[in-house]
Amino acid sequence: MSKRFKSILTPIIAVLLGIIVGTIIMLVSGYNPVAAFTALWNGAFGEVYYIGEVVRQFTPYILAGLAVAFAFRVGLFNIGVEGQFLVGWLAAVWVGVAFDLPRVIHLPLAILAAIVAGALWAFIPGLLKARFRVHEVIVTIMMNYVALHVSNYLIRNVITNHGDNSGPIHKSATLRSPWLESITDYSRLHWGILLAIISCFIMWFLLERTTRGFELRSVGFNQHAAQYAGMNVNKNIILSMVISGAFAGLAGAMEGLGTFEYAAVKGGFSGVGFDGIAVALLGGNTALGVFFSAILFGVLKVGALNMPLEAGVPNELVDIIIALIVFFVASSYFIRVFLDRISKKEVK
Amino acid sequence: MSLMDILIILVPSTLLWAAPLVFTALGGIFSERSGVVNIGLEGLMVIGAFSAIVFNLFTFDTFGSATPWIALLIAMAAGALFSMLHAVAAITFRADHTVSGVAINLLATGLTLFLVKLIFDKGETGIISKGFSKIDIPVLKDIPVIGKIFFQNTYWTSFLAILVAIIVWYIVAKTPFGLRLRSVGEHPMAADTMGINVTKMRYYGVILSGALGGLGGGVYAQSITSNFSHSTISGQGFMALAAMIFGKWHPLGSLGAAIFFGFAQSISIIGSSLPFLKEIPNVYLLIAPYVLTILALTGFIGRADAPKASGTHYIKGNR
Amino acid sequence: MEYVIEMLNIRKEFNGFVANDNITLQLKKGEIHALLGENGAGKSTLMNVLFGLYQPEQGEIRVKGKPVNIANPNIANDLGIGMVHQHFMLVDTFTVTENIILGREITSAGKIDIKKAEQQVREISERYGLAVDPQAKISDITVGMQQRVEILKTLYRGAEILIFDEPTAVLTPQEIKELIQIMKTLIKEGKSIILITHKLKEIMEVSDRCTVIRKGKGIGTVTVSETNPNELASLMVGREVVFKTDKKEATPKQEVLEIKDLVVKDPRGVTVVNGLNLSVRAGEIVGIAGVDGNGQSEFIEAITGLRKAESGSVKLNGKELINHTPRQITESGVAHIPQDRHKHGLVLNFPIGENMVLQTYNKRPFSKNGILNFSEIYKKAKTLISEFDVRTPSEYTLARALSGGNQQKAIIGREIDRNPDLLIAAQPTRGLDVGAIEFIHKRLIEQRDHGKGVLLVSFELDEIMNVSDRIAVIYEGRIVAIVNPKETTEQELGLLMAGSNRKEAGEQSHV
Amino acid sequence: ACGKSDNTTKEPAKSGEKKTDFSVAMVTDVGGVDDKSFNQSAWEGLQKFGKDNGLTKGKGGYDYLQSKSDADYSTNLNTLARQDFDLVYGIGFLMQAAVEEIAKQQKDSKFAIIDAEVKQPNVASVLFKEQEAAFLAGVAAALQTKSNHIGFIGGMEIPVIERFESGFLAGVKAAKPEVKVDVQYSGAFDKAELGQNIASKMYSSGADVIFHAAGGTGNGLFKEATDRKAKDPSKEIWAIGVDRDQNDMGPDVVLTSALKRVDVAVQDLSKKAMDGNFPGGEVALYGLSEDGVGVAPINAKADKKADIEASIKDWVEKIKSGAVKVPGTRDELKNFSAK
Ligand SMILES: Nc1ncnc2c1ncn2[C@@H]1O[C@H](COP(=O)(O)OP(=O)(O)OP(=O)(O)O)[C@@H](O)[C@H]1O
Ligand SMILES: Nc1ncnc2c1ncn2[C@@H]1O[C@H](COP(=O)(O)OP(=O)(O)OP(=O)(O)O)[C@@H](O)[C@H]1O
Ligand SMILES: [Mg+2]
Ligand SMILES: [Mg+2]
Repeated sequence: MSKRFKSILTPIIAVLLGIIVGTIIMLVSGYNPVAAFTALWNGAFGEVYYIGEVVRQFTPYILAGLAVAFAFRVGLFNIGVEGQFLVGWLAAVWVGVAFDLPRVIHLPLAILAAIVAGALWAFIPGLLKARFRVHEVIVTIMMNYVALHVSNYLIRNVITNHGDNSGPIHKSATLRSPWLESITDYSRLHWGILLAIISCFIMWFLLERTTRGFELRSVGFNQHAAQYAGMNVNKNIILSMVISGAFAGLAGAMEGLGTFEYAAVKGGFSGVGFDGIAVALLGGNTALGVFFSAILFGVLKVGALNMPLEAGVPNELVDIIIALIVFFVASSYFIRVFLDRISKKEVK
Repeated sequence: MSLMDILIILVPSTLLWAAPLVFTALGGIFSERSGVVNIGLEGLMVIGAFSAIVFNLFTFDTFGSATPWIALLIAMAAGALFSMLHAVAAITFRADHTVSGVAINLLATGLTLFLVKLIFDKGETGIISKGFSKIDIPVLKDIPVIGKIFFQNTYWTSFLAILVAIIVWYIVAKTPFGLRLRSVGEHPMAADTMGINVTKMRYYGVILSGALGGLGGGVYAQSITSNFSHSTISGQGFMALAAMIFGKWHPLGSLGAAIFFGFAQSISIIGSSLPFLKEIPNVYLLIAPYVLTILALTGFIGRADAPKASGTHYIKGNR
Repeated sequence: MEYVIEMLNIRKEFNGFVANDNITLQLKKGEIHALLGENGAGKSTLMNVLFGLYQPEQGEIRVKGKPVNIANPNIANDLGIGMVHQHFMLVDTFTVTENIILGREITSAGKIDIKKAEQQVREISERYGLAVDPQAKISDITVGMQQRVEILKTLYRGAEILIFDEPTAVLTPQEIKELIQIMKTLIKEGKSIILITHKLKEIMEVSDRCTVIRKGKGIGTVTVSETNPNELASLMVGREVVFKTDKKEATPKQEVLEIKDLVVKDPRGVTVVNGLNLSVRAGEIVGIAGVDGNGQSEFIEAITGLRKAESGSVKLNGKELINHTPRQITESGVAHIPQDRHKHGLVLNFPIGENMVLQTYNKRPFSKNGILNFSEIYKKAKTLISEFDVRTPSEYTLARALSGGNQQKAIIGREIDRNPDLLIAAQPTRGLDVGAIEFIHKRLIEQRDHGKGVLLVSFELDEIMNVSDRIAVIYEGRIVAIVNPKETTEQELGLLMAGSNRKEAGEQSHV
Repeated sequence: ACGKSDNTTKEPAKSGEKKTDFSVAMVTDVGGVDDKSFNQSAWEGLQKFGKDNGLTKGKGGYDYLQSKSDADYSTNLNTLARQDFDLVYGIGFLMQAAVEEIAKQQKDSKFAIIDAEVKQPNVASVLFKEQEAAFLAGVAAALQTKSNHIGFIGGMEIPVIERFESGFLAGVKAAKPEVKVDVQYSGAFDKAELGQNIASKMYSSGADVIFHAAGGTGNGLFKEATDRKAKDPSKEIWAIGVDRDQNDMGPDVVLTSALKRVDVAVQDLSKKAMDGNFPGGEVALYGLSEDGVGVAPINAKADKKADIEASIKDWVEKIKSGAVKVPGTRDELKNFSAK
């Protein structure tokens, strides 16, 4: 077995193991696993509508995953993606409702607003980390709550007059298109998926191919060596948080300009930012990995919605399976040891 | 409101809010001091809250007023058991600690809600008939001024939290177990050469974090929500993580940090009744606890260093 | 013949790589037995086997004639075997006492009885002449004291057989002297010692017998009184070795580096460089001699921009550089071989090739318009690797996987290649074998001959004496004397480093 | 719990006889069907409707889908429409946009939205006059209070909750103008600790009756009230529940609850739709007159029970007759006068 083959096989085995354990749980608790997985499959791929919804679902997952992954690569743990995502969402919608411009200006402007908002929100923990060595984990957790309350306040008091919903954005700012709707039978699929794919490429290119990426990676692995080599450690810490936040803000634009086309007051977090952590880690914090793990998440999440209706299985089961997959991928050491054993036997 | 009135309200509610965070943060300390990063605290609280409530609901008839306390033991056991998953993954299977912790969080939420649906055939449990309720501490409550502020209308669990924090401090700082635990988190190879079983110590650390995280969840559910649903534990585990870091991985520091969080939360609620704060928009009060925390960190706390080997794997024979 | 330890035909593999191949080592009671070999020969591995950290694939270990199975360090401890590791096994945040008692705590009622433990530590330290402060934190004490703590750890556990793995690599001459004294005391107290060192002089001075291994194979055991350093060296390397590095007379020219009244504080805010004055000229090597902890590290960090200086002036070719950024300083023509290669010198998780452009990644041809050109980077890496004899499977291998000596050669290659006016080398040969040391010394002298200024900081007096053209003695953050290596002796230097003034030192050393 | 997926389709309905092939389903918000609030109430209504008409749970009968995030509303509504349910409910104002969008796409399906208005020919909007229920709760609170000091805990500041607040304040003012009301919003529907904290502050500062319109945050109110009562049974401590009869949350302290009979509305509307009278494009307003809102029975332990009941009866008449119009916003409240 080649090393490359093994590294592809490992996550696949992890996914299978997750599904197997999920099946066992269903059997033990008296549900019909075949029906459940059929329902899951139908709920994700059964109709072109659902395929559209799956893509729609994983679009923000890709970006949130990139946000977490990017910070990780520079040695920072951005738990604040959720908050940056919320402010990005709000900023995009704000621009979307407040102006009436030609589409070529309006849409990019709204997207830009989301990116800037997310970046600014992440700038604060970055700055505090660089300047005062304040642990970014605490600050980003706190910033999530601040984002939630502040954006609710802005929706109620600034964007609307005591309303709970911004109202729909102008059509000139939407990411959706009639054509995408028509080919997917009215799903909410939108052009954001292209932005997400481009972002994957940007992340890869930036980190692996540019001098800036070289610096960021150096800082991520060894701050002392980076300083010795003449890199500005603090600047790179702030920059990495800002870029991470920009991805998160863009993820917010996916919701604000694509999925929802509005922003409403929220009783709690959307969960996208936190799912982004799992997506990033599952994807090994690389652009390509994030892309694939986001797809997996999207399929499972959308497919799960169909399980209670079609198979009578609580959709929490899918959460369990997702958790198990993350768990097995994390523990893939034992899968690799297992594969090594097999390949050794093969040789003999 | 007079200052006295404010304190009478502020102190018990601060402690009530802080207690679950204290337990959980102390759990985090055990784990991280042994070198295993534990962001699964949230999930461990979920497990604790779930098992305490379910146990309480089913056995109240048997155990009567002792139920909540026994339920806490059950919550601890459940948390400890659940944390074994993290231990196995992060220690034996060399999983990235953060990834494994995230899996713990996802799994706990999914599994408990799944079980709630399975057991109760609906999305949340009923209300427990006996949780932790307000008490006046005998004798102490009669101390002038202090008694009224600290020992009246308060909760046993608040004092339990403070007591446990002191015990944990004692264990970590003063006993052979604590010394070994810390050595494993700082320099596992050195510990190994001194004949300390690194793997075993780390398992202990993680399992204790599970027990205390479960305790935190059990206390929260039984003293505040009285039932279990998807929203029972929503972010408290992360706040506990923050308290642990804020407290610089020190038991008493984390106690202080958790109390600070509770204080910030309570003051923002009291704030709306204070004459000079009455006019400011609600949003400022809502974000006050979080902003205060950030300011406090920036202002006087500054950098904190995690145990040196936390997040790393100890593989014998590697350097 | 009574052997306390016999390691017979030991074989140890790491994933197919044979680190120890059929090695035999027999230790007599009451002897100091040296173990000699190049970097990577397998010395530490053999000792780790003895200490129970590794399990051998083959071979037998006997303690006092009885075959034993040392499955873990606890068993080794019980058998009376103690080890002072090459890389110290100390918990930085613990006190001396805590480190010593770890795993064998003295308790009363479940609590560590720290008072009693400190008392015991004091007693042992007095008995063997190992001065330590039981209450000091490890991170606050000198390397020499840390090593005494390591020794105390073994004695506290009642070790009869002590293994010292390269104990002198990190010590100052004074500390080495003290250590040798300590070893002699230990022998007198009935202990037996295995000593690993690269320094032949030390072997000649203290040990009774010496076992030599080369590339994992046992070469043989010689009685020290019947051999000489040259024989040992050729046994070890398998060829003749030249010791004294040949060099021409220096022809110093203009001043490259001029430091005036430099003041620097350490992280705790203590002033450790206190009005230091020094100049280095083009075409000369200035060696800084001094006992560790006299401000050397902070001094180097300050002039390379890694640490803020409080006041003073640092001029390179007449241009003021004080408190400039590391990049500005590098780009004005300073190269720096850092003291801690793992902390500062390398990004261990990068391929060695990318480490070769750690400072120059943003310059042409490695980067164009902000985009890296990997083929140029690896082309450069390849040249440097062959030019500086860095032994690595390929330029894509992670720096982490290289041995210390090869990591060091890579750093030196990178720094010299930048063609600096001033080369600062801090502890460039620490922990390296004679072959590697020889190579590095040659390179430093070559730089000098090309008209560069070289500033060498080392705790190794031999190195300072051999390589430098001028020696500046640093004491308590100041240069207290400048001497000519040809006109001084080790004794005189040693005394100067200990703080006596020039005149006294001169007189005393001639008595 | 074995064979769950089967008994939905195979087992024949126990109660009632299958009279119709009408089918109806609902999409809950993130709270799920057991939020002890309007999702639960709606589901109860749907179940009752189903049983009364001999429907079975599942496809072709009655069912629900739970949303796990805001993004799921649309998918869930669409799924149900695609599964050919005749009528699909979106429960909660959060679903407004999603219902509007799906209704436009699935023109042949019928939809209903609770708590919001969607102007589409195939959507019936169900709104409640929460202020009327809250008004009665306010009357009860004002009559029961001994300290002339009561409290209101809101969840998030959104129009529905504003209706509760305005109605409640109006009720208090109408019954006993001198009573002081503390109003505080927790900013969340799921933070019991905030509810408890706010309740504690209000009780400590002298309030003896507190009304909440804060979902799960309200759990904290009941916890605090029960605790205080248990500690000192002689104390006047009352809490008022919301949406459904929350007496079970604290039998000793729940004075009454402001009811919002989503179940009634759901049954009513489903019946209409089944009979071919679906009020598409219209707003169905449920107030006291329609039995859509009301108050739960007054706690028997309340000493003012009789007074309260009498007074409430009185006010119900006045409201039903239109003599009193209960304010639904803060602005209307300013101009409100009961006389
Ligand atoms: N943990 C390990 N895994 C794999 N290979 C190892 C390991 N430890 C040592 N080796 C291999 O064994 C060889 C011997 O290493 P060892 O550390 O014993 O050398 P040494 O003689 O102590 O060298 P030095 O003088 O540098 O201390 C090394 O060259 C290395 O290739
Ligand atoms: N875990 C490991 N796996 C594989 N090889 C290893 C491992 N640890 C060490 N080695 C190998 O051991 C060799 C020597 O390493 P070692 O650290 O002993 O070098 P060294 O010269 O003693 O370095 P230092 O001066 O830093 O002590 C290297 O070639 C490296 O490849
Ligand atoms: Mg060695
Ligand atoms: Mg070495």
